[in-house]
Amino acid sequence: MTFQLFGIGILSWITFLPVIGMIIVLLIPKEARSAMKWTAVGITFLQVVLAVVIYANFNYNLGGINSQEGMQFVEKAKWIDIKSVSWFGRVLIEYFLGVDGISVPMVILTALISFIAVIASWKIDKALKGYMALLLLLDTGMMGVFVALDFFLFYVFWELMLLPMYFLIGVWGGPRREYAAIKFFLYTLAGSVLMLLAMIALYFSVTIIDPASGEKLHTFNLLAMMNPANFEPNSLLAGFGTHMRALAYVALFIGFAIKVPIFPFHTWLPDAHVEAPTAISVILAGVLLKMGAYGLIRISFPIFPELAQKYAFALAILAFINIVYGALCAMAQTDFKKLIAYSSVSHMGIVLLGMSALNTQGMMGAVFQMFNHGTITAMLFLIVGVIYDRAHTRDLNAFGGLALTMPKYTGIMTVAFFAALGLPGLSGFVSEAFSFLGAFQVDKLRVITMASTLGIVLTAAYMLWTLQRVFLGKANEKWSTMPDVDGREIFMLAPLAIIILVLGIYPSFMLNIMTSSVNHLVDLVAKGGAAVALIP
Amino acid sequence: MQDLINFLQHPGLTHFLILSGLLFSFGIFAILTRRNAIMVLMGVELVLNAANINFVAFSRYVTTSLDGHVVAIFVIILAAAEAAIALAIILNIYQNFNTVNVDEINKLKD
Amino acid sequence: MELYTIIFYFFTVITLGSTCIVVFSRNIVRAAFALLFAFFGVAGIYIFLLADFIAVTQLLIYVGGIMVLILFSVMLTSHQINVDAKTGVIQTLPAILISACIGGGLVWVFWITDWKVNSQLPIVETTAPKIGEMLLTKYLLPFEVASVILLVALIGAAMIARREKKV
Amino acid sequence: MSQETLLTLALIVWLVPLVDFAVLIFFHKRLPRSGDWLGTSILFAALALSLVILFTKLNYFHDQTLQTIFTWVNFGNVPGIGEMQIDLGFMIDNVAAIMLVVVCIVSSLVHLFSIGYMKDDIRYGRYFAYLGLFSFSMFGIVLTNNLLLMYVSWELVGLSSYLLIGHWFEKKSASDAAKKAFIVTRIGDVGMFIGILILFNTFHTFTFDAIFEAMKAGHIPFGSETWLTASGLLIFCGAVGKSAQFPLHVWLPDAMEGPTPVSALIHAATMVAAGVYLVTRTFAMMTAEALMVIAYIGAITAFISATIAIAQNDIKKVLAYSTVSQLGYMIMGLGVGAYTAGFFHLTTHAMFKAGLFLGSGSVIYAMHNALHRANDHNTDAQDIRNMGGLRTKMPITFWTFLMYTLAISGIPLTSGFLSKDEILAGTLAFGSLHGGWHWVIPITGFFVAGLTAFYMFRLVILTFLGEHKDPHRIEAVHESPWVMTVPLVVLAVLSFFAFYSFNPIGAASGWFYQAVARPDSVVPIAVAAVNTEIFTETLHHSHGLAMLLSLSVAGIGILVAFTTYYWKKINADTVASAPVFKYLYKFFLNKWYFDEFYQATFVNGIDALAAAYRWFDNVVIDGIVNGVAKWTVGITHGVKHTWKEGIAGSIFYLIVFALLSLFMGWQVTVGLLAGSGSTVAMIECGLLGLCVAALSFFLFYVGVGGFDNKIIDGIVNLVVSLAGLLGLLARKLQTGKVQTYLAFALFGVMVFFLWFR
Repeated sequence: MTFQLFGIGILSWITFLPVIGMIIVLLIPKEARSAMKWTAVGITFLQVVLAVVIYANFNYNLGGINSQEGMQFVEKAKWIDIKSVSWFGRVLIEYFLGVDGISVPMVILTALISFIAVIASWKIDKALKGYMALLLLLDTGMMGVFVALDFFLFYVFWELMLLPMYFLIGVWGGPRREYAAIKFFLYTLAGSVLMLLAMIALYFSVTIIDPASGEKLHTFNLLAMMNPANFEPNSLLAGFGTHMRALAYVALFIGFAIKVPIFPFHTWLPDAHVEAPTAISVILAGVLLKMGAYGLIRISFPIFPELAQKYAFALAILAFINIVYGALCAMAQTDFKKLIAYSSVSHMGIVLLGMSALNTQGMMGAVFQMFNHGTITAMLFLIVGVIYDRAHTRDLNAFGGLALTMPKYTGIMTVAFFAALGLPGLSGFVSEAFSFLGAFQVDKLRVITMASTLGIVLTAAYMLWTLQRVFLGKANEKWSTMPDVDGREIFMLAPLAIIILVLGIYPSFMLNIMTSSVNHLVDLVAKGGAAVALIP
Repeated sequence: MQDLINFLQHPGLTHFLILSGLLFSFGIFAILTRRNAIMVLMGVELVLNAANINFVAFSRYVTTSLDGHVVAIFVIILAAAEAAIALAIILNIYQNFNTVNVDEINKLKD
Repeated sequence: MELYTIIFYFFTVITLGSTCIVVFSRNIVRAAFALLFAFFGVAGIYIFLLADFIAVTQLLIYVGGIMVLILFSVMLTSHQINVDAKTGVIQTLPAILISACIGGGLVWVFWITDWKVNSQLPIVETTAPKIGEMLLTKYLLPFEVASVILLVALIGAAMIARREKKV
Repeated sequence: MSQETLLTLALIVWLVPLVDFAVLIFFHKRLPRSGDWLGTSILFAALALSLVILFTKLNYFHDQTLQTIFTWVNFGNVPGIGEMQIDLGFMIDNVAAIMLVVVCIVSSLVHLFSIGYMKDDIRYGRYFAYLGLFSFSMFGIVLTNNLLLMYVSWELVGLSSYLLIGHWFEKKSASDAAKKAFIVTRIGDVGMFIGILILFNTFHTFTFDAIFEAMKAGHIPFGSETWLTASGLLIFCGAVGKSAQFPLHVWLPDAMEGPTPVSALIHAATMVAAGVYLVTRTFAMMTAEALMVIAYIGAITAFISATIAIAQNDIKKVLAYSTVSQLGYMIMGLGVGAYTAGFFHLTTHAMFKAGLFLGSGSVIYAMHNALHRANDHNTDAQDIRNMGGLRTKMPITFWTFLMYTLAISGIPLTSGFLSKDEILAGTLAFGSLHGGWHWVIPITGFFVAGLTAFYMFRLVILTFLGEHKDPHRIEAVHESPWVMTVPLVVLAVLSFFAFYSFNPIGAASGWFYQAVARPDSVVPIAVAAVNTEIFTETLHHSHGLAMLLSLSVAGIGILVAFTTYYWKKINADTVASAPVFKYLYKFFLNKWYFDEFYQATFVNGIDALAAAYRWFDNVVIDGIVNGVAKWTVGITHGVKHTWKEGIAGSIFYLIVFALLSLFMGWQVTVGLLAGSGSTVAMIECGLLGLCVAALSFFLFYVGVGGFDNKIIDGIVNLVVSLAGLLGLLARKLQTGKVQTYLAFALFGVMVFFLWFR
């Protein structure tokens, strides 16, 4: 069974569907506001359907990572082919899409979060057309990052996502939106520049034989970059563990670290979150943060396996800082959104910790935590959005006793909060536990892992404290007439809650997808590390 | 004399070059002497054409590659842009000073 | 004399003749129309140089575009076409000197230089595809820059021209 | 009945409360009576099933462990390890079957009791839903055969406890208590989690059986016995949190903010006993050292909380500290090696302590109603100083309460006597086996037994006997409705010895002791505790002595209580204000100042740290970011004054320079020496880089700050003036006409032509 429609593969459809939606939205007259919304809803819903199709037809036995045969739903075509460019020969860039067990969860997450974000933007008043168009464009960028297997394409999508985000924060955001938007933009751009450098260095180091013409070509193909044999001898990044490679790895790492965000590159996050409209916060936390970690897993680790091992300890230390520092910062916040933004920092630390373990449990925990953090934090931001819509304030101390006036809301929120603090039975626990499990397995990370478990207590502390401040206690007269959640809000929160619950009880629905790929990746990195051990 | 006749009978590179040289000096003359700004502009166009002929001629007779052609195209592009801008400026000047005579616009002196 | 030579001189005469009218005519409208012929002549010269694409471009852009522009502005800037269509000249003597020097110098240089002429005819029959390829490979950057310049010029021209006169 | 059927029944018992929870939480408003009948009947059905399970298990599968396993997560072919998966499952052994019945009994009775007690509560339906959730989670703890599911259920009971303590969340104290309970127990849970990590890391499995088998085969964590002890103690941390052992006991008394039936169910009988249950489950892997620590923790807890209990006036607080104390007892019992006794005490204690709480609930309910009718909102319905003489008004409550008190004090013919006696005998055996300082444990045990008898009888006397202070109020006090008294009676009956052993002075011959045998230690012999045979032998010798001693201390305790509070021979207030006792009393009344100490150190410490980090994030990191931005903007605008605004940016640049130089120095050095890695050279290069950085910073500082104004500006001004001068000269040549300039330009071109010809 081939997954094509009009000769175009399913991954292209899922990636570019929002662009079609964007064009439709742009063509709709200004007055037809509901038509625009429904178009966006329809398009993103189709995307969700496609994601489900991918999920349902995914072959669990294929590993992917560095072999094209292991990739699924592959689409490959010549994209840019310039016969001779004066100073560096023929350039052949491929349009190369494919998914494996690491990208599928992210694809599903992106589709889901985009869909929910559109629903969450129902009450946008200002320039709805532009908003929806940008949101859909952003969707394409995000999806593209997760399906691209060509570095150049990856980079294009990576940058593509940046612009809509800038405008979405800068135009539709809160009072300090310009500052936040520029901060976000510059931070990310700085990361991109480093990534670009590493990308170009890789390009000039890797050659493959073009099967069509038989000539030796440089390539942006990520899978080719993962094979050490493809590195041209004496090229910039040839060999194992050389200093140039270390530099490239660090450059790439910083590029991704800014997106994750890893301490000390994290300060754009609270600002961006606080100023962004709800739906954008949801996307920011739900998907964008995952791109950094995904980049590390998809690009940095397999291409530089020996350095991934060498710097695993440093990564774990950063993870520890993220976990504890984020949690403590969250504890000191009085702004609801800022608190959750810092909790994201803390939770992404767990992803990093799992990754730094470089073993199956840890890596699986990391990828799964990426997914879970996407759903849980999305839910948290939606919840803040709901309350902000009604009260127009996010000051934690201004509330109190909301459980009395908004019982349904409190119920849903309790699920989200407890998922965030890693309550067993909800998905957050499984991934956290696996990350810790994996990191603990590694001798030199053991102490850090133990120290990081401090984060578990701190998270519980600030989450429950927030819960108490906002929902428990005496009802604040000011909010006594606040309506409970309406149907639309339940509709956007319920799917997330159900996913959180189901994956918490039986995580294998998601873990089975990853198993082969994660094992393959771990094996690859381990072998890379072993190879460097052989070098005297 | 025979040389000259022979030369005239067989048009080659030099012919084109000389043609372009003449065109160029005519253009310069127009630029330097005409009072009307539009006429000045015409002179500029002539100069650019002269240069273009040179490019194409060398491309034809010396290198046989087409680089000269490409450059000529760029020149044409620039000429078009320059004409548009210049004419817009002229219109603007006309609106401000109510004249297009360049010699009357001597604000630079002050 | 071969036909080739005759036609060459024909175009040369058209070009230089019209140029003279452009340069020396006092009537601006006449000068503009003469310029049209001058451009046409140059297009012919291009054909002699086997530059078919350039020739066509010349016709399209100069004859079709720039000329129209010039004519328009002539009409827009003359109070009444009949009355003030003639324009004066300035600093004639130094100008004659300088342009004569430059023209003479150029012709002299062209004449005395021993050009290394490649006697073979270029193999390319139609230049357009080759030029297109070059534009997108070797000259990609200038090409892009040029396109940006055109865009800027377009917007800039519109901006400048539509600015209201300040009282 | 086959094994499969039995397991299926257990599964049903486990899952029906979940169904109960799900139905009630969503639909309680649409069900008649908010669905209380649903929860109660489900729990009674579960009770029936659990009795069937216990009966079948003891009669047909007495020495077997029934297990079922399924794969929860499959890690596939893990590099370096091979196929790996996480199996979860259930098991029913005798301990689990007994515990299941205990939980079912208490839970179902509490459901019944709550129908009366919680009547007219605004969140009546949700209350029953949470009870269902709790029962589900508790059954999970009981039935699991692996550490992971244990941990999952462990946290879930924590959640239900949180929700139920915070049931009246409008009260700040209630929501505070709920939060405190969750966080404090979580601290213990983290320890348990690390313990689990260690075990999984070593054995790649979570199931008890597999772990114990591997240990028996000599496979221990990291091949070190210290790690083995550590893992055991870390697992025990979970028990410390949940069972409110010192030093994490502070949450349990606060948890009394929840409704009283909840206190009976969760904070007296079942959840807090889960810690003890956990220790029984992992008993086999505890080394001698670990057990020693456990015993001491238990003894300390028992002692501290008993001393606190004698000074409390809130009826529930007294019972809470009594619970902590009794839990300490159980833990101590397990620690000294009296495995069966510890678990036995858990069972008997569950009955009579649940009864005590329900009885106190009945009293509070009656007092509350009486006060409510008298329109008195100032008097505390839970303060025993406001009570007295309730015996005549509430006979059923009084007699059942007395029964429980006798049981907890260890009076013969009660279940408490049997179990307590066994523990005390165990401590004596422990003392005689270890000798020396370790006699502290039995001494503490007996001392606490005396204290228990004293404060429990103090409670009974002050509450039920004597005269009531306000004669009008006593008239308004009535016995509680039958839904509340029936559970009291049932539990009182269950506090008789006959249910556990037909011999009123020795439990060892009863079915319970037959069913629950101490498991063999699986740890290496060198670090194992005294083995079962020797221990039992010693225990036999000390049994008589223990009984005698415990009876006498209990008698003394009761006697003192009666002398003081009933016959009033001793004035309690005088004693409390006597010079020696004054401070001691205050110390006990304030619970040894634990809360204050934790508040001052950990809570405030974390708060301060959080505030500091927030400041760091906002000022330093963001300051650097903004400083860099400002600095960069400043550079483009002209550098004057910017260094002051961008001081953080400058410092950042300095640091970046320094780090870069260090890094480059290191890279270069390593590169130059081709990996021989001379440290000296590396440091030299680094220092060089640092110097460069400092120099550049200095230049930056001076250049932007001072240097700039004088010299650079001077040069700039000079150039400007020169240009102006030249301009004046050139002006002569100006006509203002464009073409003139062009002519000049062309002239220049010609000159160049000639020049370069």
